[in-house]
Amino acid sequence: MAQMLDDDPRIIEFDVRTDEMLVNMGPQHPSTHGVLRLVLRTDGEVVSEVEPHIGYLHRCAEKIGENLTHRQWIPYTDRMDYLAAMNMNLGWALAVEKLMKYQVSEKARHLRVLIVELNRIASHLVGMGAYGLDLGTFSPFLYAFREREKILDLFEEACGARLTYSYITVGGLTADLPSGWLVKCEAFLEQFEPIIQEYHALLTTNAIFVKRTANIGVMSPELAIEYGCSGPVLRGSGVDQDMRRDGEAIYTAMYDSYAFEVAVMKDGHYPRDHVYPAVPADAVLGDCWHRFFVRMLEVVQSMDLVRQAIDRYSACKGPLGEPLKLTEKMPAGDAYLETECPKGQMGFYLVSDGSAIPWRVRARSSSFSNLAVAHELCRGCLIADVPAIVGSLDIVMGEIDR
Amino acid sequence: MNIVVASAVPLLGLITEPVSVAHYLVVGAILFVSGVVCMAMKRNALGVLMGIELVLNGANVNFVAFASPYLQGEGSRSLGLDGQVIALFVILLAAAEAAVALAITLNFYNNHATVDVDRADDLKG
Amino acid sequence: MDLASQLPQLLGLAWLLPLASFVLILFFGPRMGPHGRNAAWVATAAIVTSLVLSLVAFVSWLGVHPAVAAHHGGDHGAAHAGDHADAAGHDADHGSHAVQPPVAYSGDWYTLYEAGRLKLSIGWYIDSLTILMFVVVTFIATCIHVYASGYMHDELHEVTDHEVHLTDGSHLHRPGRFPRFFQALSLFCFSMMGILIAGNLAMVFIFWELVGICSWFLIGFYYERKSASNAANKAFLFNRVGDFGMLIGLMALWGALGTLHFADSQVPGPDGQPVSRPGLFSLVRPAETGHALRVPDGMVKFAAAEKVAKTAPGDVAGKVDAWRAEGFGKWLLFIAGVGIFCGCAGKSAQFPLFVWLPDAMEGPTPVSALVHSATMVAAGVYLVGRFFPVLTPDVLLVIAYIGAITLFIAATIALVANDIKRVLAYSTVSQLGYMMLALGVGGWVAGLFHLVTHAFFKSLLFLCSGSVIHACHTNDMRKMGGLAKVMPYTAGTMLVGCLAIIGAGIPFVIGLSGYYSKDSILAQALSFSQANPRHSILFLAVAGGAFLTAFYMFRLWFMTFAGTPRDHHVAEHAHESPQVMVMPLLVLAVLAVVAGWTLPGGFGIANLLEQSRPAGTTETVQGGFAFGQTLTVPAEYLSHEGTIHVTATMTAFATALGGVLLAAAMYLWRVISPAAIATIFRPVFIFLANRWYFDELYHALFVVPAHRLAAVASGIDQGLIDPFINGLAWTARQVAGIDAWIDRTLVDGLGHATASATWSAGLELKKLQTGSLRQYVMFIAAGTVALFVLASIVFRSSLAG
Amino acid sequence: MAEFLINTVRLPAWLAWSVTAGVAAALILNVIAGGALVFIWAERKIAGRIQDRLGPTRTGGKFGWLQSLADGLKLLAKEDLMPDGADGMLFRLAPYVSFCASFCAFIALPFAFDFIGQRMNVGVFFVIAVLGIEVFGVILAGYASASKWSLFGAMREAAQVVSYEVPLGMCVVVPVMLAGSMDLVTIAEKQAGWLTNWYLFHDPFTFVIFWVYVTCAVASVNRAPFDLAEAESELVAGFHTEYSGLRWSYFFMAEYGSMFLVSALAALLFLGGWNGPVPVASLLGLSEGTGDTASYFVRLLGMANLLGKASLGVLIMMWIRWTLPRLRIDQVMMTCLKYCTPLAAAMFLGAMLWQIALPGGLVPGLRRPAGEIREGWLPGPGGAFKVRSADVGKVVQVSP
Amino acid sequence: MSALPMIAGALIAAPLPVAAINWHSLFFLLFASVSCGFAVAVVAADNVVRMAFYLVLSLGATAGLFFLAGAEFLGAMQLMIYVGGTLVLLVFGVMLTAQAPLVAIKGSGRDRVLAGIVGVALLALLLQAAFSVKPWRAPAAGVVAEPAATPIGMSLVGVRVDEPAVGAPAANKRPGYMLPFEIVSIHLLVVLVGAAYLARAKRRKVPRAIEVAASVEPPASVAEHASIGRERHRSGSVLAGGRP
Repeated sequence: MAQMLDDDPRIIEFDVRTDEMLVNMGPQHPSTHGVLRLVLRTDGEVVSEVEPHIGYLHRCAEKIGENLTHRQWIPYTDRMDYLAAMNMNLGWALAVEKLMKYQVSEKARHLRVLIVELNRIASHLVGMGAYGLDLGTFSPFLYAFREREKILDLFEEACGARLTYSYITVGGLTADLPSGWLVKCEAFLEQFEPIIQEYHALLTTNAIFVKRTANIGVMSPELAIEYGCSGPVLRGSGVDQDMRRDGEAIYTAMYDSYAFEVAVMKDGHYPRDHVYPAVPADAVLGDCWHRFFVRMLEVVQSMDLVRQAIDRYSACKGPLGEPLKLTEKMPAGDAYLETECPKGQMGFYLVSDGSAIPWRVRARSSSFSNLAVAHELCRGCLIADVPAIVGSLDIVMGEIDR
Repeated sequence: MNIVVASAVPLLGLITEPVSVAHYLVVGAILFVSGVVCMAMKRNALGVLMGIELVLNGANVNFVAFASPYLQGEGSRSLGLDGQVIALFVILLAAAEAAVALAITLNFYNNHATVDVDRADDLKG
Repeated sequence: MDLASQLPQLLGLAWLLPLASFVLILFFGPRMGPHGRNAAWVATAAIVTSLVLSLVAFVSWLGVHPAVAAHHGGDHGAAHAGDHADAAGHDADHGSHAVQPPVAYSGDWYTLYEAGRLKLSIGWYIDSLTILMFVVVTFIATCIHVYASGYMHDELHEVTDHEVHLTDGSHLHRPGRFPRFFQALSLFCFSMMGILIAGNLAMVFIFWELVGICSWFLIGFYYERKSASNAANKAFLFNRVGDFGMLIGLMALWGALGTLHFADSQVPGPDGQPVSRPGLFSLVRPAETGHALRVPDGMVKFAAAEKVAKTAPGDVAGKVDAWRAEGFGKWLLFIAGVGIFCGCAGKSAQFPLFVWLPDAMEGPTPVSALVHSATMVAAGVYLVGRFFPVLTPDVLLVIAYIGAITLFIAATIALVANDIKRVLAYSTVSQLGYMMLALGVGGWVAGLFHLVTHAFFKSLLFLCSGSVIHACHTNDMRKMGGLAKVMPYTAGTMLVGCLAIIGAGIPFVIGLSGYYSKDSILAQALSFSQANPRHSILFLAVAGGAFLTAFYMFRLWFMTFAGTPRDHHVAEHAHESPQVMVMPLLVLAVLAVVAGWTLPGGFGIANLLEQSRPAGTTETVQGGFAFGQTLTVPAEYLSHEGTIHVTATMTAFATALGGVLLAAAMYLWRVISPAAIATIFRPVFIFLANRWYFDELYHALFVVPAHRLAAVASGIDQGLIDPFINGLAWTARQVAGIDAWIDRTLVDGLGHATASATWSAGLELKKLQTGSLRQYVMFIAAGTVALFVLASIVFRSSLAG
Repeated sequence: MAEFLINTVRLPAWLAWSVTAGVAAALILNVIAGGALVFIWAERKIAGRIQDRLGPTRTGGKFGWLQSLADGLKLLAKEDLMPDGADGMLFRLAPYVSFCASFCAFIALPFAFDFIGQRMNVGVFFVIAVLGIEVFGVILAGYASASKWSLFGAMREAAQVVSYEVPLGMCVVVPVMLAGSMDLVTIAEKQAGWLTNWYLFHDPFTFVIFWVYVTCAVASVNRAPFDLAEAESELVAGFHTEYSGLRWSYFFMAEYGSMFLVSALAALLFLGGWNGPVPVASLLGLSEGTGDTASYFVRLLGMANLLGKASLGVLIMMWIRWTLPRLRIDQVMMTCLKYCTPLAAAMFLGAMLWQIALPGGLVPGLRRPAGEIREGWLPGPGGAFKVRSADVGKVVQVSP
Repeated sequence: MSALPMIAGALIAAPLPVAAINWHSLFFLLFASVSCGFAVAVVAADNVVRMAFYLVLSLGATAGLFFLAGAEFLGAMQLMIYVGGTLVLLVFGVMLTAQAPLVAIKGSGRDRVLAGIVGVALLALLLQAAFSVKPWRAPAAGVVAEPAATPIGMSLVGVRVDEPAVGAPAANKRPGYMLPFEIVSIHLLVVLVGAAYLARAKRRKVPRAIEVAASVEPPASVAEHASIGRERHRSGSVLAGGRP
């Protein structure tokens, strides 16, 4: 900047002549959610430019997918958004089923909803806790993990794994629920519901938290759409878009009989199906607070969905149905399907040459698009706002780098 | 060995004799001269500032020494409170001076992109 | 708490409150309510509190020093010997018959600066006069604050000034300046009280200038009007002329005496014991002489500096009396007195510096009432009264004559003036002349008594005139008439004011306030004239003045209120003023009636003032210092007795009655046509209507000569120097042709050589000024060392220890 | 103690004084070092409990009470790293500067009547001044580390601490004004008696300013939510990013020492110092100043009192730390400039006016009249001077 | 063999019984040597931050000297204000020396020699002055006075309580410091305003947001210079789009 001023005589010199600094935030940094590396250009505390550098977690997942059968690749989807592995499984499974025009049983559909929404809660809990950590408060993180542990216990009981489940698979699920599971799940929901108010007290309505998030990193709906943001990041800017409602038939059919309202601010207010804290006066639609708040709403919404799914699942008689064989051939052609994952719209694309092994596999990661907008949001903010903004985007590097 | 001891003995007086005003004056003189030399030698404006601080501090040591009731020997009258109060004022003014001088330095840096006082020769004849 | 510590606290607080109000309004004025409406409340609250405090002080004073009928002679001091602050210890020396200085408390609050003899301090000198003046000033100021909060309400919103014409023909629009008015008023009250309470002349001078600046602010309140800003500047300049004299007086006093304190002060002596350091009063009127006037030692030594230089230091003290007898120092004392009086003349609008006061009526009417009639202009009289002990009979004579001239000139001008405020303004000047004259002829109580009563009735009159102007929107009496019907309160109170100013009353029974004060002035003037037949013109001036006063005051009243309306346009719009303006009128009217009365038990303003009478003025004084021994200043009590009193009272009554009757004949009954008179005495009328051509005179004396001088200078410049230079130029051109070649060869060569030499010298020299900070530091350090080394060589002992 | 050694043990004076000084220094050092150990353990336990965990449980048997010691050993054993570009001397010195400042401030901190390293006439002032030096270590560390994160942390610390010294100073002045002395012992002594004598309850203004003090104190020792200098989510670890091992532990000890110090200062200034809420000792008829065994008991009781209060303060800081998010640097500065400073100034003024208007308090009998005698001046060369507040401005009487 | 044990032995042996040590003097010596030593170190050092660090130590030791001289309040004041002031110096030192060339601006050897000569001369002069007055050299009588902040405070509001008011000759009475105190406070205020004015942010023509946006306009700027090791480039050149 100094150089520019020297060159341009029209601009009067101002302030202390300062030099800019390039600082590396990450890949080893406490608040970059894995191995993200942000290069910050700062003038003192003010950040003038942020450039994310990615790829530290690249594992050639898509290439591997072109060498495995469709069902064999399921464990690799687990490792994309490892915080919401169920949703990843579902996305891939549905994409394959779309190509194969395969219809799973109704019971399996409801079980899938149940599991996926439960995992959404788990994922948002991590997002929320980690966001507190980004803002310097430690305890909510552990409160969130405490509850997440209970969900993981349920998952463990259902499929034997706590992180990489591979539970939902092409053509259904690997196994039905063990007996007594639903009771435990309902007990968990019962116990979990009041705890959300604690989270609101600790974070959502906390004065310091509001100060740190309100009116920070404001993203206009246009900007969000321009950058292809999706999920809570998009809805935090007030865009009413949810794949569960607006997606393709094969996906929306799952949620057909479910009552839920998309968690987005419409006409100046959020859905009023539950009691939520009021929006603070400082908050502007599209800022970090709103992105965070949308996630908190979705937790409640997912609980409703889980409850409904339990009812519907128990109402379904008959068998769950077996998943497809590992070597089941796919018809030649291609399919692309986006599902609503906790982080946003996760798209899977596959091209088949008629064998069981896809000819091409590609994934469209929501976190990737969401991270791309950080560079716009962080312009002119303070260093302390960078974790606040990046945290509010709630990215997972496994999904971005694949 | 005796020679060594003998040469050490006069210095031992320093820790056996009570301190007098002159002791303090010596300290003050050293601080003062350090400050002057610092001002004369440093090309860094901040160094010059530090020199000024040292000079003022040296003067303060003298004031305090003259004010101190401890240090007065026979036949001399302490400045009493006046010395301390003046030293106090000197400290305050030093702070003021530092503020202004820093502002000047900053301005100089803004205009010349350096704090080298040798570059501050705009008034050179 | 005893009086000595209570009074300074009370009056000091009363003094400072308006300052607080000023500061408050200065900073927060525009934010006080809509358009600063509440500024009036702040200022009024401050001055009311001051009034209450002054009244408390007043009552406290009376509790300790009850005002009783004065005893003439020297014994009244004994009653106060117990709480006498200044002269403790003097009793023993002088016995019961000794002349005692009056009761006064003095001291310093804060010493601003002290070095050697010069001591500038904020202090107090409080006697009954101070307290009385405090009450009067705060009281009138209170009335006027109340009145002004109604009168100035126009200033609360956007004002269209119809008297200011802009270049495009429209009138000036400006935001209202309501808070600003009260801000200036508060500052004025503070300054005025500062003069009153001041314990030394330096402080007086400070506040003297402060009231001047306040006056400047207030006269120029409508500063967009050319007339107002001119008037303000005029007032300020005339005051500066007077103040210049005052400065001379101050310097004479300080240079010769080394103190400006009025009273003695206690200072720590060399041995730690407090000793008394004499003030001005006791220097000029020392106790050894029985408080008779004596040229102080300091002035004698100052004047006889040459002789002092020739005398051995030890012998000086012994020879002072001899030198005094030779007359050394008396002129210095005279100059000091006249100098101080110059300041008073400026402030109190005395001849020849009186012309500013009528113009000062450009200010808002409450200002005219407060500043330019009741208080500030009285400050001059007050200072003469305060400074009375130092004034020699010669100075007093000067004062008396100046007063007489002023009173006469002003009265005559007032006869023909048509602007209601100008009539009052000239009346003020005339009355101030009265006071000065009274003081000049030795009537200390008379003059100050008149000051107090005048303050009441003149502020009343001004406020009444303000009420009239407020109703009629004009100042011209010729457009008024018959207003008594529509403005009964104003008319009634104004009548009271007129009666008071002419000194109406039933002789020897009862009268309005002016009756008492004017009578005592007349009596004292008569007494003085009898003692000094050469100066009997003074009495004639007073008596004539009384007649003229009665005439023009009633001319004013009749023209304004009596008869039938002359201008129907004006009469239709006339209305009684709002209550907030009428109430002060009533209050002041009551006081204009009763202020002069002496209550049973002896309480009265005159008796109160008597307590403060300067020591040594109770007795008749023979002889002057400067103008020979022929002057006699009679004691004031003499004028209260016997034939003098009767003659004076009767004269006053007769002249006043005559004046009123003449006015009635001319303006009420129309027996005599004013127009006819004006035609008969046309030259005199014109002379008077043009105010004795004083403005023109000053214009001719000062302005025109200045212009002339400039014109002459310019003429010389154009007519003489320019042709000369042109000629020179022509010659030079011719010569230049011849010179050119010499120039190019010889001179140029020399010039170039010089230039290059200078250039190279400069180049060398500039190396010294390196601009390098560090080098300079080095030079300083090395220079210090070098200096000390040099010093140690030159003064070998200095560093040797 | 020195008198005891001289008179009873018959040690030479110089030795007695040296021993006394050494003992005092060792005690204070142990208060910091030992205190740090205890507080770190407590912090872990508290954090654990707040977060629904257990905290350390195994090391040292029950409660994991040796965990800090084990950590200390680990730190001792760690490799001593120094970045390549670091300014070696300053890098090595910085932790000690910080630690020394914290340590020096303890010199003037009384633990009970007479239990004090060096009683100072300007005790409060000294403590605040010395505490301000701690920031030097931080800045030097930040600069010398040759790391940008460290530099950021150091600059933040400088801005923050220098700013917060202003309201902190103003808060401290209020008790000084009420007691009429800057001597911490005198200030605490003035609050002897029942709970109501504490300056916290002196008037509404002191009550408010106590909380301002708490805020400023937390900020000036860099604890959450003001721990900008080491904000781990932004600056990795701030000024001590590049530190490890023993040097890092010195910073830690300095931090805990300062925490304890400002808490103790709060206790002394506002919470009656070593005077308990109920004057047990004086109700029992014991006194502090007599020098016999009973008086030692009373002093020990007082010390326990003060330590309890100070520890409570530290615990509250921990509680805050594990509950609240961190503020941003501009918000921290705004809190100082827009809230703390004006509030402190207003409260200072209010307390002053209250002292003038109601010197005996609202209920006159409830409290010792404050400010009877301004500061106990001890006899000087010219004699004993006592200036009463009513005498200010008058000629002062001096008895030679 | 070496002189050290001999000196040590001599110290412990006859010439100096430990009891003879004047502890006050010892501490004085300690503080004085720290103070003077670091003052000299300030002169000798080239790095601004180190200089500031030495300066702080020197000033801190001087505060210790003040404590020894019985001026406790002054000592604490010295710690607070000087240390605070120097702290700011330090911060600026760090800020202004972010560019490597400014860290150490060295004077020439000639300057050093000249300054040294002048300094030595000045020192000699001052030392001679210090020792030339006999009463100054007289060892202290050791009058113990209780130091108190109150007399200073009182004198600042214009009341002297440290001297007898009655009985002393008026000429010897010392004045209070109310006026200087006020002047100093006004002075400080003026200085603060002035300093803020001098170092103020100048009025900028372009609003900062636009400027920032403009400055980061070349989209590839960071990417080009992603390698942190290359930031030695002037930042301006980076912004100008890769100009050298």
